Amino acid sequence: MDATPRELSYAQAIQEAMAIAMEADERVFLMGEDIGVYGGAFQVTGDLVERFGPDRVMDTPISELGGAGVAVGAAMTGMRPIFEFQFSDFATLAMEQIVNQAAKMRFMLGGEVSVPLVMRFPAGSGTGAAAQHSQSLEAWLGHVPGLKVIQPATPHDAKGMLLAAIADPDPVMIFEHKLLYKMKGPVPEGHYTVPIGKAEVRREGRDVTVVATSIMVHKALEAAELLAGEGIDLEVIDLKTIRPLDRQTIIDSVKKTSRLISVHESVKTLGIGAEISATIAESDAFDFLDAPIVRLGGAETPIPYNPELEKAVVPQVPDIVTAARDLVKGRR
Amino acid sequence: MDATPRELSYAQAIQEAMAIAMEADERVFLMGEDIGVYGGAFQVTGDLVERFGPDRVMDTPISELGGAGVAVGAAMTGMRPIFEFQFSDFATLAMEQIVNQAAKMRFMLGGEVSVPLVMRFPAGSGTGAAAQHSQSLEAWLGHVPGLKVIQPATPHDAKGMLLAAIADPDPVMIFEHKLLYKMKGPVPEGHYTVPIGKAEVRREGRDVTVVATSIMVHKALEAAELLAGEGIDLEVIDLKTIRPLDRQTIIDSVKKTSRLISVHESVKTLGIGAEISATIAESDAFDFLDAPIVRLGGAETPIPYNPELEKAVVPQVPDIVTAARDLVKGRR
Amino acid sequence: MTAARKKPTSKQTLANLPFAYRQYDAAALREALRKMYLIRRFEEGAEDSYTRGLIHGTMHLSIGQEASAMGICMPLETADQITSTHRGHGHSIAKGADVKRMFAEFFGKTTGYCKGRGGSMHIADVAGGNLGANGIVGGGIPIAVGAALTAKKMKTGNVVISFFGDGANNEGAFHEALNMASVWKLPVIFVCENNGYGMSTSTERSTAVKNIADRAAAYSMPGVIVDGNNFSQVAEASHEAVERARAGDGPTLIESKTYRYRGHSKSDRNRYRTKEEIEDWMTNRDPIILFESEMKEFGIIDDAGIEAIREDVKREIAEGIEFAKTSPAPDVADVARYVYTEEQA
Amino acid sequence: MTAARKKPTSKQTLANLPFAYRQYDAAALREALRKMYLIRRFEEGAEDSYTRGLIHGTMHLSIGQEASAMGICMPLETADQITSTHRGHGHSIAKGADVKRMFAEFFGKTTGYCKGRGGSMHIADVAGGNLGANGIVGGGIPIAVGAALTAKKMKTGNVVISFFGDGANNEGAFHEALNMASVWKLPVIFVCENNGYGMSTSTERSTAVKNIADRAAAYSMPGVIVDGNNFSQVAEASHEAVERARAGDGPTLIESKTYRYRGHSKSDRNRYRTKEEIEDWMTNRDPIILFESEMKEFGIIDDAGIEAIREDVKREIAEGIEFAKTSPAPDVADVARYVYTEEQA
Ligand SMILES: Cc1ncc(C[n+]2csc(CCOP(=O)(O)OP(=O)(O)O)c2C)c(N)n1
Ligand SMILES: Cc1ncc(C[n+]2csc(CCOP(=O)(O)OP(=O)(O)O)c2C)c(N)n1
Ligand SMILES: [Mg+2]
Ligand SMILES: [Mg+2]
Repeated sequence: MDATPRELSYAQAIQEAMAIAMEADERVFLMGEDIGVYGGAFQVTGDLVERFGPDRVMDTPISELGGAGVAVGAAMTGMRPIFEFQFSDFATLAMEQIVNQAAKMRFMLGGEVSVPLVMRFPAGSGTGAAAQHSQSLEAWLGHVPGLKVIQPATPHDAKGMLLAAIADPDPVMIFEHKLLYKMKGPVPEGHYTVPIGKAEVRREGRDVTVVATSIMVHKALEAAELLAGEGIDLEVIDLKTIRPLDRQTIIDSVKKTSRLISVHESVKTLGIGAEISATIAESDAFDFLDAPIVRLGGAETPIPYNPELEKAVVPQVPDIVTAARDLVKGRR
Repeated sequence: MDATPRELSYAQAIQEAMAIAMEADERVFLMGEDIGVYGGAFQVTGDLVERFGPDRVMDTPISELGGAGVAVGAAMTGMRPIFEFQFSDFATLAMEQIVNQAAKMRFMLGGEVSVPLVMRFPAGSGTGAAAQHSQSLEAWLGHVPGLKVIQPATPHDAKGMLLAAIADPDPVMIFEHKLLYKMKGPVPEGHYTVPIGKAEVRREGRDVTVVATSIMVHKALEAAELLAGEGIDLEVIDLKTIRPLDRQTIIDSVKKTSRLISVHESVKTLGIGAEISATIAESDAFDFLDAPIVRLGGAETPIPYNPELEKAVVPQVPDIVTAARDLVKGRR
Repeated sequence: MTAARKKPTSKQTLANLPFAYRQYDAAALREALRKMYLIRRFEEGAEDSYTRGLIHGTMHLSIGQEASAMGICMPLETADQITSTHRGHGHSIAKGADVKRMFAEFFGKTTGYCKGRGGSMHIADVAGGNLGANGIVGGGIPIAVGAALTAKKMKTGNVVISFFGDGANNEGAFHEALNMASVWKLPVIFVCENNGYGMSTSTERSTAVKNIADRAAAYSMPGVIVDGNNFSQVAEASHEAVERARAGDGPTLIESKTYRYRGHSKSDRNRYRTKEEIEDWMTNRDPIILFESEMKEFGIIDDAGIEAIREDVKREIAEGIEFAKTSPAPDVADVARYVYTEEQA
Repeated sequence: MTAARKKPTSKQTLANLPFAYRQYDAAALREALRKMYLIRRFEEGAEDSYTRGLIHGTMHLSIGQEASAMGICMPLETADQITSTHRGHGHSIAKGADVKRMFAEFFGKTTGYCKGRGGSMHIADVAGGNLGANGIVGGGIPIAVGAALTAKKMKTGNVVISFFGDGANNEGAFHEALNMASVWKLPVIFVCENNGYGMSTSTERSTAVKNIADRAAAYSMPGVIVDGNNFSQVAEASHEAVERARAGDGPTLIESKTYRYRGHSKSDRNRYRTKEEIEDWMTNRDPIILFESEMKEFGIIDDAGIEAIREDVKREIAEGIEFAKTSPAPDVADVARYVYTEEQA
């Protein structure tokens, strides 16, 4: 690769991953609402229909439950569908097929089938689309054995983890924050994978471990830069995968820093932050803790329409800065 | 009341609560599959249809999404429906109406409506019904602002909390463990309520706080009796409500015992135990902890059909005994 | 909205006139035209405010579908209820909402119908009988059936209208809701506004049946097809369905064939249809132009009267936008309100 | 299962005989009868084992519905696939499953089709083309459509049968799946086994339409009603639908009217139907008795032949139960297997 690596947006990276997989494997195809000529509500599938035709970039009727079930049946019988929910909120209509069928089919049938299904969930708030188009529901699926649940935070990981998901023999659910789609970043050409189930230390630091998911990784890195000026040194971990959780990377980091903050957009109660706190509290890192474990997460409300209110219900950079500062200063 | 209080089964207690509410309030009615002449899959509605007629004990078609939506619409417009899912697993078909509509309607409409809806979810394993009829999904709904989520553990609380739920202006979701339906216990006559959002210390103890939900409350009490012989004194808290969580009762107990175990049947990862651990780890009780926080929860698998396997994936009394003993003996 | 039928206002004899002209008096018809203008100008005003950055998020405009919303609501009383969709501005105004409070909602202000919490996709007017737009395609259909169940149980005599689009008719919720409404003979009317597309997907590509009204037979209810751009036809179908529902004879499915001029939402490149198709509808089948010329032909209104309506609507829209602009924004400290009926500790 | 048509075996001329007797040779017909006996005795054996406490949980017996399962599967090849329901024992055997491994599954043994993880409600035989029973009413319908999509994409020439009950036809999944199958012209056949009740709820109380097959029109596909207790009628409908599907002409909805003799499951007090109704079906419309007498009338089998089949089936069932009893139970240490394709760290 040359000195300045090629940059793509998060959406382009996902599109490229799908194109590479479809080129390489006849069994891979796309299903979803308005993913063809419209290019997808967020232009992720873009012009793929022109390249691969309507049989491999299939517009479905507005039938999330049935569409998901069709994808499950196709996956069970040899195809490798990639199913796009137009908004992750609409997955509430398909939980039956995702949770009762896709997640459990292999187990219920004693290992006689696999369900190599990929589902994509455009998630999160910040677009002014109000309570039914802004949810972050990854914790639900993270609670379901049989599924794998990932949340890539960068264009690089979006492409690499999607390619890993397509190659995976089991159902993989990808939560993509809508505000990331336009974010650009270096993306290698061609085929590569980023492993499902491995977190990554995005920034090494001495004082506080911040475990962040999806868009919060970028807010955490911003907070780290701001605090560096004050001599507070954050270690930022990009969780990347909700299920299976990479507990060891978090444990190792906390043993070093002795302080932990988790930050995610989904509602705080029973969000992934709870699992991270519990993981440390039950681990041998517990004895290394110098302070309580802080959680930053979405407020206990639906997402409001008004933009000021909308911002207020989701953790922002200053919230991370304040939490980390208080933690180091022993203010809690 | 006389010396030996009247005993009812958990199912009878729920039925009595519904009958009292229907007698007292014309707006209260029941909806569900086979709750009429069949009496409900678990005989909870029993003969209520004979007493109140098919208009107030309405058999629905097998249409969970639509049925839930009808209940939401009826609740928004002045009725007080009690909707029974035949098995909680089938709520996966109705998450759209529960989560996008019932939970958010009041907020989205700026407080112009309330949704006084009660939904009943027969949950849990132990009946040999396999992976699609044995799930415990309360953590999902506990993650949803706008809902209240309760898990009564005794006939007394089942009646009192259901009556509180029916009187509540907001949507209340009741998870009833199927293995509790036949359990008998003292139940006062007439109308009384048990508050939503308050946990209860079922057994006072010095050494370890055990926070349990639903059927696990009884297993925890059994474990406490066994350990009493060894001089290990458990404090058992019946959580009762998943949302809103009574954090203070847990915090106060841990400040006393310095040790915490949570136990629930739902899958451990992202289960209610995670929220309990996180609650203590972020609270001022953190400094009182003498040992890591232990979680006991369902295995990371679907529920198997084979009865031995089925038992193996859910916490049992010996698991609680061992966990508490190890904790006190400092074996972790 | 309803008004007693009256003598014909034109030289023609009553009997030859289309339904609306037999059923409603001139004042009611002029008010209907005014409302259709109000809907269109409201959406043009909202679109303009969006472009100016006064409204954020997205919105779904129903410009071109005004006769459908107005005709359906014509026979309704205030106590009757509707459930609406993401494309619900027209339904809201036709049911009687105040454009001031609608603009205020779009601007995210506390004076809005949802106090700035809902926005365009959740516009409602509960007091006025609009139970709310819905962000979930098909989400409002079972809710309407539930409201109709309340009407039957409480014997209010109210009817409920469930508006939804052609795309929604492929949702399971449509099937389950229509089946229950029919089995229980509820006073609900299902109005499918078929504008030819669910977002980018034409009914041909998404729907296995030619007319959505043909699906009524699967629920043993009448299925009626009307030209959704012909006010009188829509009003007539609604009138009959409402009478049927009030009489306790159960639900009706009305398919109102219409067309949206604008893109699906603010992010639509219109790749899935031709300019010619859009042009044809705008120039040859515009519901307001058609209604106006009929009213003129029947002597119910003249150019001066139309001009007066336009001016009046213009003023009302300007006042509405001004009201929205000058209204207070919610206090961020109140963000946790309205989650529960009694705020929680 | 299929076999070449042959000369009539009776004095009658070929043309007058019902479809099955024209289409299949005597050996195939006798095998079909044997399978119907196998289904009934299997379920009686399972019921008996349940009573003895050898099987736990619950089960849903299809006794009385054997002609429906067998007739539908008659034209299928092994490579063709089915999705089944909670009442799926008959479908499984008709598609070719081995009762040994079925009993073993019910007994929770590792030799069962699902290695003891699934039980009755998830009985499957993937190699034999049974993609599995399903615990979720309507859950298998979209899955069948997905399997048919695979068949079309991979040009396998296979067809897929989706079995479901009358109660399932009110699920949204039914509506969404049939619509997509029709829009995409997929090789799938929807078989609604209408036994009059969804658990305790009669079709009259749950379903707004008289015949479920009438709903086929809502998806522009043929809707065929057959006497589900008449083997030949069922086989004929299936044969035509399979030919249509293989020819690429798309799906068919077959409504097979039948009846279950036993309660819905093990917890049914039969409060919702009369003894007389049950008696009538058992004595006057039993599918096995009807098929037997027809075969005798047409000289395809005699009493001795029938007796031989009964004996043979009896032996097979006894062997199956013995196999299940003596098979090993799963090792509890293996409980986490089969959750993921590669076991996770
Ligand atoms: C359950 C659900 N699926 C998908 C969407 C995204 N979406 C919003 S509107 C729309 C098209 C709806 O088409 P139609 O019902 O015909 O209404 P129209 O927009 O034409 O008025 C889609 C796909 C949604 N909001 N909800
Ligand atoms: C989604 C769902 N809802 C409800 C149930 C409970 N249940 C199991 S079978 C059944 C009746 C199904 O009736 P039908 O489809 O006619 O099949 P049959 O039992 O008559 O063969 C019900 C309500 C379920 N398993 N899944
Ligand atoms: Mg449309
Ligand atoms: Mg049935």
